[in-house]
Amino acid sequence: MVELYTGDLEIEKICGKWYKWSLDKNFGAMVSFIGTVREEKGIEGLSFDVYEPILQEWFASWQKKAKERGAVIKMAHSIGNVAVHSSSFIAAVFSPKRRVALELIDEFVEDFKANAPIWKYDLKNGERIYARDRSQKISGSGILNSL
Amino acid sequence: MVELYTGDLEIEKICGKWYKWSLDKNFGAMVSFIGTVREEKGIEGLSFDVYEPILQEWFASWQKKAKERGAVIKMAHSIGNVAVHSSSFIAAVFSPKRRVALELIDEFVEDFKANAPIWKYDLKNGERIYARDRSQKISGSGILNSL
Amino acid sequence: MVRVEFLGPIGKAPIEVEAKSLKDVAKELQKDPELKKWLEECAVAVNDKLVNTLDIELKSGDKISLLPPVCGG
Amino acid sequence: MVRVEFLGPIGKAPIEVEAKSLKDVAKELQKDPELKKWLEECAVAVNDKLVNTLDIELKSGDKISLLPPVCGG
Repeated sequence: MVELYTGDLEIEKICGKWYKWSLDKNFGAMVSFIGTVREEKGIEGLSFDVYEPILQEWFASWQKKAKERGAVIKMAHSIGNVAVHSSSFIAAVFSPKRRVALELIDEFVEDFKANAPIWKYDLKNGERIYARDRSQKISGSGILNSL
Repeated sequence: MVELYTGDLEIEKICGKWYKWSLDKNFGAMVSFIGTVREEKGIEGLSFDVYEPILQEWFASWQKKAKERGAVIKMAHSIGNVAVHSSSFIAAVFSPKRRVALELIDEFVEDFKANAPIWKYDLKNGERIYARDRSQKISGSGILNSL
Repeated sequence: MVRVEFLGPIGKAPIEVEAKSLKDVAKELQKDPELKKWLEECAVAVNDKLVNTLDIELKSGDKISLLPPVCGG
Repeated sequence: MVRVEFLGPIGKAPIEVEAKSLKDVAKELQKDPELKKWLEECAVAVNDKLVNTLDIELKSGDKISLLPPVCGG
């Protein structure tokens, strides 16, 4: 299950919890990715909408892929506002083999960016502005316009 | 500089310190790799010798490569004995761009395995046995035998 | 009646539509000029499963979701 | 005299060798049958810089290091 939190992520707490969980599982490698809000274009922060039913299903399909390679994936994401220089996303892959962990984190993060049902907004002067130009169409988009 | 510690690494402390350091540097992505000693073949743990002068120079050359891509690398490693289910290695890449971070951590960890001057021993029945079969020749090996 | 939900930035309240297939839903939504730009860009889920075709029969109570372009992380 | 150090698992104390080049060092080390297997596998550093050739002149006080196969992490 994806862990969802309102506001920014307490990275040290989440990461510490996952690390401790992993220690007696005999994984040799843990690779983690942390996403932190950058200060740019005068934004105060970012804000996120998440559609949980499809997100959890998307994540479950990745967990299945990971399991087939002897690995486990964990992920946490923010809902709502996250200030500049705070973190909104963390994912980690645990695996007996380092190659599997390094390859999976890359594939997982790229697919997350392309297909996870999460919408991003810039926070500017208190307004919430959809980050359309940085967003990607989910595969299969446009069918409602195809008649 | 590589951070070297006697015995196993306090991962949460090191990782927390690096994460806090990074927050106001405007990196969007932090990708980290943690290596933990697996229980296998009845070992009690692993032990490491490190040759620091060449290790630091090797690391400095990677820091230079990272800098050219707008990134920073950090690394810590154990010296001496590390028990099963404890960690001996952590590396992290910080970058404004996620692709740079994901690619650099992979290249860095693979080159680390192939060329960092660190020697690994199995700890078995209190003995220290060189892990020759898992070790790799540094590039350029064998020249002393080439006359 | 099926329920149509507009996720994320579309910012439109859910509507109920009379439809026997996803094609019927598409026809209905195309009548709304404000939705025009979203229809081009949105993925579609039926009962929280993403679908790739309009050839899907619907029954009363089904949930259709429109998912605009995403950007997590 | 140059100093030759045997790193990691070689487990041999450093020695002093009379040598004007790395080639001289190689000839000297090849006389020791116990080093034979290590010479095939070891990389070589002169004053902590890895080198790829024996065509290197040495001066008194230089440090030669033998680095056997590595496995960090």
